[in-house]
Amino acid sequence: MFYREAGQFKTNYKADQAIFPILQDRVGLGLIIVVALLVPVFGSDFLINSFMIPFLIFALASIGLNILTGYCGQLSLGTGAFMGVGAYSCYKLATIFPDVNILIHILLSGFFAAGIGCIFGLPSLRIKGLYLAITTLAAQFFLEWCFIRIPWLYNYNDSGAIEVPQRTLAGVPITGPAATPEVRYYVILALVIGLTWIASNLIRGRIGRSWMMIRDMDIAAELMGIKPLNAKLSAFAVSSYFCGVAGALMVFMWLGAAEVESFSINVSFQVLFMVIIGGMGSLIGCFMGAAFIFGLPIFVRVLPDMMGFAMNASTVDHISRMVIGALIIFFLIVEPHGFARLWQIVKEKLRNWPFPYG
Amino acid sequence: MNPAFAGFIFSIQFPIVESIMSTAEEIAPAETILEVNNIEVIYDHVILVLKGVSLTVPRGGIVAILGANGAGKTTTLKAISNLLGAERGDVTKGNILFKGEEIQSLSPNDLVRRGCIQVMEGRHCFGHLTVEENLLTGAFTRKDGSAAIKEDLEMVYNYFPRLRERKASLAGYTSGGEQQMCAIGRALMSKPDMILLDEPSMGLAPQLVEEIFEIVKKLNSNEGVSFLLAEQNTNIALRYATYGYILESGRVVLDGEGAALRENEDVKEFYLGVGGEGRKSFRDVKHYKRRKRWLA
Amino acid sequence: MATETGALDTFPKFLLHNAKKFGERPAMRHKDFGIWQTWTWSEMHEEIRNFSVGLKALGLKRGDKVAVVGSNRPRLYWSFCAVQAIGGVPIPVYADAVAEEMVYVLQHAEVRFAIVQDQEQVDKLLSIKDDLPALETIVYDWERGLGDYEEDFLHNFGEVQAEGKKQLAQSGAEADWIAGINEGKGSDLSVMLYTSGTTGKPKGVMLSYDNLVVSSQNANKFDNFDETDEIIAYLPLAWVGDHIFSYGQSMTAGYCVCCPESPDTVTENRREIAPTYFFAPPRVFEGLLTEIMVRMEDAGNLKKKMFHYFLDVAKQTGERILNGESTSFMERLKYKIGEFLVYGPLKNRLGMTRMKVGYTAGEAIGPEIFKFYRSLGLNLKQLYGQTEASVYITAQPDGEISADTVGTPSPDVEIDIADNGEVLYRSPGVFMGYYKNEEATKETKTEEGWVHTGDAGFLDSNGHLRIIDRAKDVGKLNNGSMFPPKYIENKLKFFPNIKEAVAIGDGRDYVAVMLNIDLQPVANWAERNNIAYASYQELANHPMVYDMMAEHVDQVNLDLASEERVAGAQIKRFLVLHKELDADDGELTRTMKVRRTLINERYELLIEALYDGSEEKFVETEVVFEDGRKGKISATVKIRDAEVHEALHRSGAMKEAAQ
Amino acid sequence: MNAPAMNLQSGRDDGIAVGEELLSVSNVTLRFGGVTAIQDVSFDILKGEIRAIIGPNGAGKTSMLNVINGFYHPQEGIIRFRGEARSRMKPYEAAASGIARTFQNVALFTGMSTLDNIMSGRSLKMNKNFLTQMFYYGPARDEEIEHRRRVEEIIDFLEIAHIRRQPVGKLPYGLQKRVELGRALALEPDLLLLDEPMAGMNLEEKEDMSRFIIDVNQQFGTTIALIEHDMGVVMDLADRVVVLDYGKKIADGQPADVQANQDVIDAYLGVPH
Repeated sequence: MFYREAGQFKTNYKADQAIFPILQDRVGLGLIIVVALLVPVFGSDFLINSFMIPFLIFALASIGLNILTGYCGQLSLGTGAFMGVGAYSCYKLATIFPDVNILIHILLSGFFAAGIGCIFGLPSLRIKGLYLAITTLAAQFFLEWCFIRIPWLYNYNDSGAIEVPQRTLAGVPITGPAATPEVRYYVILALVIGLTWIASNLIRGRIGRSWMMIRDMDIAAELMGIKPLNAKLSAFAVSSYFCGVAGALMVFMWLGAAEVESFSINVSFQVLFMVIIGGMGSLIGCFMGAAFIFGLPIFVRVLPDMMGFAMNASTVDHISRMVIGALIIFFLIVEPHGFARLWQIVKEKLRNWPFPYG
Repeated sequence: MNPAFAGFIFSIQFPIVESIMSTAEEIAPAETILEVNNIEVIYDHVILVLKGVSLTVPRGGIVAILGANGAGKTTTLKAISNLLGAERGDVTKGNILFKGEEIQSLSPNDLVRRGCIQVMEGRHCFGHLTVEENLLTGAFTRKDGSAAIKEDLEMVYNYFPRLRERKASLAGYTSGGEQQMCAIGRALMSKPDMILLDEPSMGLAPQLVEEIFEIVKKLNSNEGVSFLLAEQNTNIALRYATYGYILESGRVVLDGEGAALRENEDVKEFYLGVGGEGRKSFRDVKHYKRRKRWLA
Repeated sequence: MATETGALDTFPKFLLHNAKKFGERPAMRHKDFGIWQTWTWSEMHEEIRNFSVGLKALGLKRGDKVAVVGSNRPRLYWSFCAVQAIGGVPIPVYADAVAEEMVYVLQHAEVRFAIVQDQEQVDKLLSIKDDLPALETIVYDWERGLGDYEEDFLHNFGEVQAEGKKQLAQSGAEADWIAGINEGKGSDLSVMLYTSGTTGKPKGVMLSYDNLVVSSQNANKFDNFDETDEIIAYLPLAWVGDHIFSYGQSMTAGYCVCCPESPDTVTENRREIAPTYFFAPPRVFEGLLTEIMVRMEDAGNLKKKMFHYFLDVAKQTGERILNGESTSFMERLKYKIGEFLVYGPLKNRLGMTRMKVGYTAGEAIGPEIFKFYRSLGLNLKQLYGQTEASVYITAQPDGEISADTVGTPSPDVEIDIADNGEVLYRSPGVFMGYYKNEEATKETKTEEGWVHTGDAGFLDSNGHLRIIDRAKDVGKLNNGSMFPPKYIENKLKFFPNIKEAVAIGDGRDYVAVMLNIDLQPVANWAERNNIAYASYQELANHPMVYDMMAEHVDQVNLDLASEERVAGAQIKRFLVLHKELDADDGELTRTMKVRRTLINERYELLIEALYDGSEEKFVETEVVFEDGRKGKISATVKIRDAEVHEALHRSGAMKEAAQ
Repeated sequence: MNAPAMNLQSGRDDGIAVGEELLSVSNVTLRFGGVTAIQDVSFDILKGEIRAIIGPNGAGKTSMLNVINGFYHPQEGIIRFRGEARSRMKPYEAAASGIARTFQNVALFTGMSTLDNIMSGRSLKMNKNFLTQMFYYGPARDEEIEHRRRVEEIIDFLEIAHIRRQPVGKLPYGLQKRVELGRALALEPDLLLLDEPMAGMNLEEKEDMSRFIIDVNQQFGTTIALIEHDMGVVMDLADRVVVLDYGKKIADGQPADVQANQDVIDAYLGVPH
């Protein structure tokens, strides 16, 4: 309906290879970014703090996991721990080099996660599928153990938790209690947009193709000259980098403080759900999955209030858990390929409109 | 101007003819075992694969569906055996009758119980089971006791002596031809009245292809099993089939007795590779295509 | 460097001019290797120049005839200009003509050179080479499969260009080439187009540069075409329409011509380009509409309802809005919503979003079809033309559109109606004559330059021309009633289910017709009504299809009964043919016109049966494959009677028509 | 702008003239556990020829291809490629040295489009580093576009332009085989191994595939080794034929001679064709 593609033809490969070759998509993306920029103007602090910020952070983590699982076909259950590596290393960097800007620390902390990710990615050369998932699970437990047992990581705090110091960017506080939600939101938005752009660049180039080749048919990939070691480890590295940055952002710009529970296996599963519900192998899916998994509980909790029911908190919690569980199952039955696929179908329908098929 | 045609073209009203085909009249005479009426299949809600395919298999017949890749042969078989769901396909129009009963709502399993079984393309043997174990899985739906099953196993081995030789080998390690035999043998173990056979000759050596078709013929004449087979190898299929349908782009474009089809000029030209002076050389293929004249 | 002298009176001169004036503007596009490869006017100038000089090096001389055979590909269009630059005469030939058809034209025109598309055409020419002593050189565009052809008179287009480029490196070569162009005059023979004609051998229509240049310029002015327009070239090169639209008008206006990836992808490519100017014979518009309706049949109920609702809205208001008549606010609002939900997307799917002007010509278009497109807000118009007139005889000016006229005389065209009702015209576009056929030239063109169109028609009170039928086709039944075959056939063909119709009746007792079903809608209808069929033949012969046809025939009869002049020409008996009429079998011309005499001979048995009261008839028909080989198909064709209605009073007819 | 000229000739200047030995297999024996898949087989492939390998199912033909491109490592025997004996070679090393292949049952990257599948064949020829890839615009994009151009030539050559953007998983089998051939061609190999390129095809598709194979061989000068069951195809296309049966070589020679060979008739053809 909205798609009017007649007359949009490409006379060179540059235009043909663009991520959004259709004008309407570019307009749509532009609108979304404008809306995202306007959120703090119209939205409440509650919306920003409880939804927008965590949504963006988890979308970033989902992109990380999606690169590994959706694009490279390597199942991982260690996302939470890799996020933790990012968070702890950022904490250490911030305390060791307090004069360096915190944003640089956040971006650097991803590299520590990437390194750790590579190490735990090594078994992927020999084992696949569920077996690999179990080794990443081992990584999760091992790293959790490290976060507790190596007090150096949390500077020997009594609480065992890491706490975020106040830091500024151009004089404006961006971390710590004084940082306003609006400022934190804009910083995160900028980082997430930038990193998503980088992810999309990687995916559509040679490196991304080599990941997908490994995912789809590893023997054929080898015949095309792909070295499995390089492809898989690069996927682990990039994936962990994204998770690491997401972890650092989560602690520094959202939670403000964290202990080992913040990076537990539950987080791994949460991100995995986001990827599955959003759609394997789709960047847009990561955002949709994160919005759904993160937004749904909030919505379910807020709904009775909005409709004027008074319910005690624990009932709401129980109901919301049940509803979310049921919704996830229902959704996966209806559309096992996730929101991304659903969106693709809708888009296809709109492009073919008014005809039922193309 | 034109009062009779004043109705704007949008409202194309096709005449509603009074004698709308009553299915009661159409119910096949006793000798028809399978009847496919006008089925349309859509994949993924958007891709139209079959457009009104109809065909009939007489009891005790060997019927071949021929045509290019992507013409819809496999889809037709899967529509019959109800295996489309797994590929997000739907039969959106038409109906399918097996022994006079509508079978669209039956599961593949129920269908096997009613005597119709499909042997899939690419054979799909259980690679980690032995040949004999594979065959026995075929008897899974039967309730007539182990003695009868034993007897049938013997029968299968008689038809496929090669399988007897290799009965203890893991199916995964047998050759393509043996796997094909194993798959057919496994189907036989369910004591079917009808077997849907998808590409039996695919990837097999010429000698084996002959062998398998000979067995199909024997099973057909000795055991009375009806066959509906989808086949690329038009040459051999038309030698063994009593009747053939040629599918193109999801439509039946030509049908007829096997022998008649073999004589059809277009079939000769486009499917048998026989030109005016015998077989054409593959070296002489041109870079342009002659149009098919099916529809004329 | 290109220097101009004198007037712009030949296409090569226009090329030099455009290369300067529109240097960086796109001149031609071709969907190839996944994108629209684009040549600017200066790049195209270079391509043509190189090729032209290369041709000269191969020995092409002033006055030589050059056959151009193939589909719409840039290199073939360039060939026209490259040949003309040397003073040669291009002769485009229908690419789907079988070898025997081609022999006549190439022999008659004495072509020395042939520029062809691919292996298929090369093979065809090689197979008839012995009959063409004059043919010396063949140049091919696409080299696939031609690698191991050893004939030394075969040349690759690219190599000819390379040779040309090499020669151009020498001093003076370019100046020579330009001098050659400047030698050309407006009165020179520009192109020869063979009209297939419904009877007899093809005739070579000679058109001068003056003919084409003036006609093109007039047409550009008439509809305001300039260098910003884009068209898609998909009609046969050998047809005068394509020569004017894709070559003449492009050269004179400087607009961009887009060549589709292949003949199969025209629809898709048109959607990508969204041409600003679109020409199609009625059958294309019919086909598109049929496809739209068929596809909408598969839509969900709600969507279907919405679709038809808004089409109704369009039917009521669309044309009035297009014609600038007054409409109420509600009407405009509904139309706007319809535009968003239906018309816009539909035009988008058809690739007509940017269309400024669309033309249909060549045949009568069904009024409903015509109105449909106009109601969507598309400025579809009719024109009337001929090869002999360099296309334009009449065209509908903006705002004066109706389905049953073909418009007012085009600029510089005079129209006269002869005593027998035949339409005559005189214009700057009038052809020089038929090649090597003085006699035919004299028959067609009078001393004073008036040309006989062969069509019967009249000018209505608004000065718009109406065409009734081919003058010589209008016959009489034995009872003296008038029998206009095409008039009846067109009425039948306006039904989407009927693809072709042939009416018989001249010198007989009553009118009978032979019909061809249109497979797409009929097959779809069959599916929906659960009618099993295996082949075209079986479907065509199906009793329910006959019932459907009977209803259409009856409608036409009712319609005829309401018109006094033709009430006697109602259809008494009809049959549905077992095969499609086909140009390969000679039953249609390459422009899809029915060849009556041939059909009368071929289907003699069936025609006999139509008049001897038989219920059915067994026939065997020969069919010709594209490569000229023959086969046979046989069938038993049923024959049905149709009800003949009493002629309605004129007043009654008027009343009904007014409703 | 002109249509790019077709230029996919294998670029290596290896000094091997047409007709000289490109690959030789000497006394190769391959065992899996106790099973001998290939037993003491020797043959050679000459530069520029089309070499057919035929034999009954399970004769070891596919194993032979797997040995040649490094999936299996034979226990005995020597393989020489371009005159060099090679030891345990990994498949990606074989690819880098100029050997490409297709699979019997099509091993495409099913989640990717036709275009991306063929692009994947260009991986070896692309070398822009991680950093440029991250920012894409600039060198990475230029490289991508340069290879896109070559890939489009292959798409044009194989006449699969209409499925360029479609995910290959949903394509009909015949087209998948064509895409797979395209992917192999994208490597610009010296030696192309085709494992039953015509399996499951009807006549028309076989004719198309034959045409492509001949064109690849003639236009690009690519040496081709193919396994095929359709004797018509083998007779018409192959310059020489080697016949395997139960892992052993039973015949080797011109197609006509092989076809008349009694051992071959007994083991493979059944009836003389």
